[in-house]
Amino acid sequence: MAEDCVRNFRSHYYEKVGFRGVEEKRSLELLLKEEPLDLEKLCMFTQRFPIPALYRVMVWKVLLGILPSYQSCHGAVAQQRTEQYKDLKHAVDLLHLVSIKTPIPTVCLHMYRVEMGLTPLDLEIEEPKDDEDDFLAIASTMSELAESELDAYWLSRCFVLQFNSKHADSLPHLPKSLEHYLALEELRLLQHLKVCGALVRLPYSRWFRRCFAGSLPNSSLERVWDKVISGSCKLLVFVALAILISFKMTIMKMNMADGIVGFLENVHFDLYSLYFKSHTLFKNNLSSNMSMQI
Amino acid sequence: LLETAKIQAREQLKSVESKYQAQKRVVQALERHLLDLYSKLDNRKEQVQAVAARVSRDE
Amino acid sequence: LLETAKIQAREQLKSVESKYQAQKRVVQALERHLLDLYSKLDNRKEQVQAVAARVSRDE
Repeated sequence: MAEDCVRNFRSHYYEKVGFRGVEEKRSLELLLKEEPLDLEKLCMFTQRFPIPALYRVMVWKVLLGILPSYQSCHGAVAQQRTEQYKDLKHAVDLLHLVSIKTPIPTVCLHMYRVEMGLTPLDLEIEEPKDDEDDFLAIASTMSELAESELDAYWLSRCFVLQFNSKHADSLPHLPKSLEHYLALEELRLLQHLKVCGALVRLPYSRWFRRCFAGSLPNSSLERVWDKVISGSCKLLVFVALAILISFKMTIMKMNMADGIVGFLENVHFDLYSLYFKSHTLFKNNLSSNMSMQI
Repeated sequence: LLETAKIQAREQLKSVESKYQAQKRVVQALERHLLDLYSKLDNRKEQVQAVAARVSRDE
Repeated sequence: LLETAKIQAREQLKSVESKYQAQKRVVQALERHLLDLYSKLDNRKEQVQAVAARVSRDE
């Protein structure tokens, strides 16, 4: 307990002098020295703090199961991942699904389809589906964040698989949840959105199914994805809430649903204020058993 | 120590298994594509024959 | 006991790896077949075009 007090005091001090990240980075480094890696602790860390950029891809890979918890196996497993990637890449080449000009996210999508057994019978007739657009948006972001095409594929593949298996059931409830918190925070805004028919038409699929891929700049998106990858999809609701509250003045001036939806789909969100706003909202609204300390 | 060795082995095995499953899917995709190409080839053959028959009838 | 576990794990790993290698050989065989079909299909295409060109010239 006393240790906690000292620690909190120190964190508070670091925060005041602007070195807030220093201690976080150190504690993450300690966690990353453990053998095997403690996934639960890593998730808890990631739920509380943004991952320092230097370690982000490594931590994501572990939390997404691309690399195992035993670091002594990382080399051997990475070798398998590379071979699997090469096999799939070769297959999409052979099937004439891609050329050297094909953008990386599209290459990833075709590889994913082959791996999941989703290639259509006639390869020339292609109808893009909604879930494939979601995959493409996520893969576009991943290919910008990852250093190689190999990492881009594995991160996109495992992010989508993990997200669908963990959160597919919660997704339909997120709009309701957003409405609930909006009623608590900004009742007038909620009523305005309802009256002009915009509430049901908010860009929920971009926000929730794509986890804001393509809607937020990468620098804030990666912080949101830290939380999603470590197991929380509820944060998505608070990011949406923060967006609505941030643009309350503009939205209140618009009376047409089309205008509001178009505005929200195209607006460029300011990353930092948004990030901190959504976390404050997240913290304030969560029951005390959730360990959010931002 | 025994438990550790077992977990390590399982993690490696899982990654090889995943590579194997992916390659299996590659085989399936290639097979389907081959079948599709064969049927296209047959169509082309018929087209060629039809045109050839028409030409010889006209001559 | 540890040694036994290690040997067992290695055997398991080897068996999946060999299943994978088998699939890889299948892929190679299909690949040759596919490349062959691609070139046949191209030839047919040219034939059809050539015949079609002749027909339109004759008409």
